[in-house]
Amino acid sequence: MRWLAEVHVRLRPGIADPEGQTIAGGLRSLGFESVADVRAGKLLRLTFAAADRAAAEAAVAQMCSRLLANPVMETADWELSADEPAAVAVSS
Amino acid sequence: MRWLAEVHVRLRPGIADPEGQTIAGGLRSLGFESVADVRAGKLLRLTFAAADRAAAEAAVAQMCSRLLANPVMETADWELSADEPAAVAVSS
Amino acid sequence: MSRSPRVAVLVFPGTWSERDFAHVAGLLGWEARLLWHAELDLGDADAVVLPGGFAHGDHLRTGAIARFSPVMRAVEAFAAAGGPVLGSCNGFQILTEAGILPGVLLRNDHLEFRCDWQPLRVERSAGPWLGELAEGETIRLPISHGEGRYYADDAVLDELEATGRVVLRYADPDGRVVPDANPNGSLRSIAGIVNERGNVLGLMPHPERAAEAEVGGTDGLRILRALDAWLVAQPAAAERRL
Amino acid sequence: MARLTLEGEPAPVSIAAPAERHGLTEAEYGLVIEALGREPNAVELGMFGAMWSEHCAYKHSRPLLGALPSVGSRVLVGPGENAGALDIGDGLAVVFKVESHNHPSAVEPYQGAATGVGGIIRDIFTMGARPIALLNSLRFGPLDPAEDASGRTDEADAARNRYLLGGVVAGIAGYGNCIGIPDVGGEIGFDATYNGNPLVNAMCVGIARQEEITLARAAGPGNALLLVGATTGRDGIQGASFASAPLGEDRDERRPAVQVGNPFLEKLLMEACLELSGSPSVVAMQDLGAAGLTCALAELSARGGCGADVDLDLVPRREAGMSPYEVLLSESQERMLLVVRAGDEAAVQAVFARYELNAVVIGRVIGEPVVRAVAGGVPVCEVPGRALADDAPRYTPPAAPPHDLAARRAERLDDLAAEVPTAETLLDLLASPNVRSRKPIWRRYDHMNGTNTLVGPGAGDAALLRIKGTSRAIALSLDGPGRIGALDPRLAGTAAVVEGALNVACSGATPIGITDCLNFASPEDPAGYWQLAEAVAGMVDACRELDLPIVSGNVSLYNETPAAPILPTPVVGTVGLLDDRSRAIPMAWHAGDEIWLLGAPAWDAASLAASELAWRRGRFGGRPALDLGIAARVIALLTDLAARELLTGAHDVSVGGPGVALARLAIASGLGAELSLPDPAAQLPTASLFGERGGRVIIAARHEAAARIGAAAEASGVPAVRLGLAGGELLRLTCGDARLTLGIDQLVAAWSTPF
Ligand SMILES: Nc1ncnc2c1ncn2[C@@H]1O[C@H](COP(=O)(O)OP(=O)(O)O)[C@@H](O)[C@H]1O
Ligand SMILES: [Mg+2]
Repeated sequence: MRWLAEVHVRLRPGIADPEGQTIAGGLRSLGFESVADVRAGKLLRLTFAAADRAAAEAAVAQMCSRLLANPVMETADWELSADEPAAVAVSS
Repeated sequence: MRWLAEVHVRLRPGIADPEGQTIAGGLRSLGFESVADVRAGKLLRLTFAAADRAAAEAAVAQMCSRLLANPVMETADWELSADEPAAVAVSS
Repeated sequence: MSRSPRVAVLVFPGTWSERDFAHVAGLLGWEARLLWHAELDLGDADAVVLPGGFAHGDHLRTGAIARFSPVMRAVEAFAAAGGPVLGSCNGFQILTEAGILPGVLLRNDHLEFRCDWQPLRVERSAGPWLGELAEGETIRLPISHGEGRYYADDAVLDELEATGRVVLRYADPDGRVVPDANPNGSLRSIAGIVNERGNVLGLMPHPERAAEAEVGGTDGLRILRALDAWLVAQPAAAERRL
Repeated sequence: MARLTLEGEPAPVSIAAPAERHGLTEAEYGLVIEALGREPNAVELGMFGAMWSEHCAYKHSRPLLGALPSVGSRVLVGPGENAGALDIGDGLAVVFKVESHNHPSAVEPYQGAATGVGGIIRDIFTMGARPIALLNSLRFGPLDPAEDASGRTDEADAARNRYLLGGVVAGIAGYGNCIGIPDVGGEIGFDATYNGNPLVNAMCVGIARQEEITLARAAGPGNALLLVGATTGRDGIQGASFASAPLGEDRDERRPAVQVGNPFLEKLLMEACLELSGSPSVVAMQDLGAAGLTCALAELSARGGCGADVDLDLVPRREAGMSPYEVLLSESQERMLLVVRAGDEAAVQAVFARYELNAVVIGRVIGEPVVRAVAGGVPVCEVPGRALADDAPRYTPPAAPPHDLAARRAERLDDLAAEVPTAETLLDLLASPNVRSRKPIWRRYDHMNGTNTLVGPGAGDAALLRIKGTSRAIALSLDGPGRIGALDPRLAGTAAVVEGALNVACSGATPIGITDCLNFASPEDPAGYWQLAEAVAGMVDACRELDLPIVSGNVSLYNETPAAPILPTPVVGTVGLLDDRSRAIPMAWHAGDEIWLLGAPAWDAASLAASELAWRRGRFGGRPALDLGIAARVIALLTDLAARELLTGAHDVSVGGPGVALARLAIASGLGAELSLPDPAAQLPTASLFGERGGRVIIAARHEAAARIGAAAEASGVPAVRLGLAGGELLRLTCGDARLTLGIDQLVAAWSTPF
């Protein structure tokens, strides 16, 4: 069956994030002074097939560790859900 | 009080996503042949202050429409949560 | 070794400076071979160059997908056996993603692409690529990148320093390593490093763009030309077959 | 023939509403029926709507363009192909063209600019030439209301303009840097008329072996039509008609889906196509741009005098459920159509396969001169290629100068001209957005890739690139005429050509040909059409006088917002040839050099008309002028002096006049000078120092050469005045009572004002 994984790739805490800082600055200058911090990361929406949830979980875990995140500076977490045909049409 | 918003910035359906295509190709060539599609987006983690949840919701909605997402190509959705001091430490 | 060096210049989908390396190889009288990333075998190469460019469009992360190219297995073995490897710009990024060199190259701190001539302080003058440079001298090479901010954790950085593996630092025209001279926010102003054995050099600048006075300088030629002398001093290198 | 109908499509239409929808007038709809001998079906109507749009059909400009000289001994390929080509010797050709992407950049600046660059690069390698350089010419509204003396820019406009500038520059950098073609030059200008309607003109230059030049002409019935590159999505449908109407408030509904550029894919496409150029298996190549597959099929057929028969089901899709209409009109980027010799399909496909690119045979060339497509086995269109590509109506609408032009031209600037300027006057000009250093912008472009760049951005009036394997170099410039168009569009056309030629001549090269991009407002407004016609006439004047062919170009009309039409903006790309690049001339002077000004004297108030100084003072009138005959002689003289190695430096006089030109030389050389303008200049010091009359150049020479330069100038009828000597820490300018003394550091500080 088809699965949808929303993978969040985040910069490790403590690593400088100039993009996040720039966005925070932009927000403050637009009047959102209460913005204390912004961290920028990647959002990857994967559509793929796997026999069952366990297999799907394992696949995503592997995709993250092998390619999607670089452990030197990133971490990854994700949400997995069974994929509706409708969603496929949209995503493709 | 302090709030944490995880903003997901996504390309609108139908807009070409070269990065997503490349990542999908990369995953397939790594042996994850079942990957049908990848869409790449941004993950923005905002820490900010607002009086209550309603005010926080309104602020995020405005930040998205005014800066975080480019309406011509992107949409934004988010999850809002009250921010624990601990989380702040991590995020900053 | 009397014959001219045989150099394999790798070509990944989206890299471009292989063409400029090939041009300089011509000036040096090298036998340069452009090798497509899908190849499995480096042949009888004496040295390997990973060029600059945007392999796979720099999508996901620079070098993230290219590191899995079939040819990279041969490069790993070649490097491990002490063969001379040079990775410039995108080539450096690929070497770090592949774990052949430590650390990673992140987006420039000012978030902009930057193309300019950049003074560099030479911290070490040994090995296949640095032999013609003098320790402490200031050279000029072009930089041209959007993601050149070198990052590694403190332990790694300290070890690099302690073992003399930081070979090039961004500097001002007088060779002073000062924050204002750092074009991308690299930690400790690192522009180039080598591996433990010193046979693998990764640097963000483009030596192949500084090989003729006509185009602005020749310090890059001194880096690439050093290979000839080094190979002569290493009979083993000529025999090496992988 | 029987009228076509098809499933999944609206039933065949009759007149009005749908015709409206595709931007065709009822009269044009009538012409469509004539061309077909029947009513078009919905798909065919869409094809005509796109192909007969101003953007594709040049309905209002083609009659004018016909007057542009396009022949010459070096011309290998003139207008009509994807790009023009000139003979540069050694069996090589320089292939070049400029194209606009104004409307898409107004909507989404990053992708608009990026896909503009991608499109012009495709035009070059489609010809079998390897692209070696990019240039770009940009126009934006003011970035700061305080910079707009006309008071038409508020903070909201300025904020939008800053956003557009940032996005456009990032888009140009993003595409060019990734694909690996150096961006070596161009220009940026600011004026309130570009508020909300920026101009993004991109030029690409390539080098080809003459025998490998590939044309876009289908031939040989039975040959395969190979669609290569990106998959097809709903991108940019109706982009052509979008670019053929003003940017209105209703922008949003009419807006086609934003096209996203993929420079990585185009890099692979480029390498594969170049590997095939010159191969007998490839009969023709055509990129897919405006109006997508429809335009490519129509142009290939029309140019080749044959036809095409394609099966749309074979087109690789990115999106599900696309209609035949959408497939035929999609403007998805990074696609090419090749005509491949029957039997060689597999061999050609193998090349693309190595680069991991789609390459699908979607149909065949046919003898009958029609474009025919089937979908799901059902015919969806059958249209004569010529009807689509060539038979759009041509219009010569009424033309009339803007009602207020006479009044504006009558304005006298004598008071301004007579003012005694100070050092502050010069520093203020140096810091102006239209003058200040562009380095913050061009350092974001890779300008060294390919190691051919001898003179890059900021270092000269023209970029200079070596041709490896020869002693030659080519000089490149992309330039517009500033604000002259506001007061005299005809002169603007002339001045644009003159400035381009002068720019390349300043590097010692001989101008050999040009490409042009005509950015104008609506031709349906008599003033708009008059401006276009005048500018073209002015370009014709200059091309004749300078004996320069125009081998390619582009027209972008309807550049206006509800607020205002843009300044008439003809942009000219000039190519110069330097046979012996060791004789190139730098933009610099050296201690002890004699400094001269060559060209028609301009010591009169009118020389301030349309100048940066006048604009900054809110003086928008006057009568600009230019002596074309003398300008032509100056250009010839420069080339001659360079060849005789009599010059140590040169720089043309443009924005900011002689004052700014001299300051720029001092900055570039890090060296001052002691200079004074001749007596006739003394009465009107502001006009003499900061007037912008074209066709003038500052030269530097060793003392020993000065005499021979004077003689050569005299012999060729070029007025020449000696201004003084270079040297010292200070730039000293004297003109009558005006005595300006500035330190190099002062000049640098003002000129380095950030954006
Ligand atoms: N202003 C102009 N001057 C000269 N030639 C022009 C001009 N505008 C367009 N052309 C020529 O008309 C042809 C069609 O132009 P265009 O539609 O921009 O080409 P493309 O289909 O490659 O985008 C090209 O050969 C182009 O060089
Ligand atoms: Mg074209």
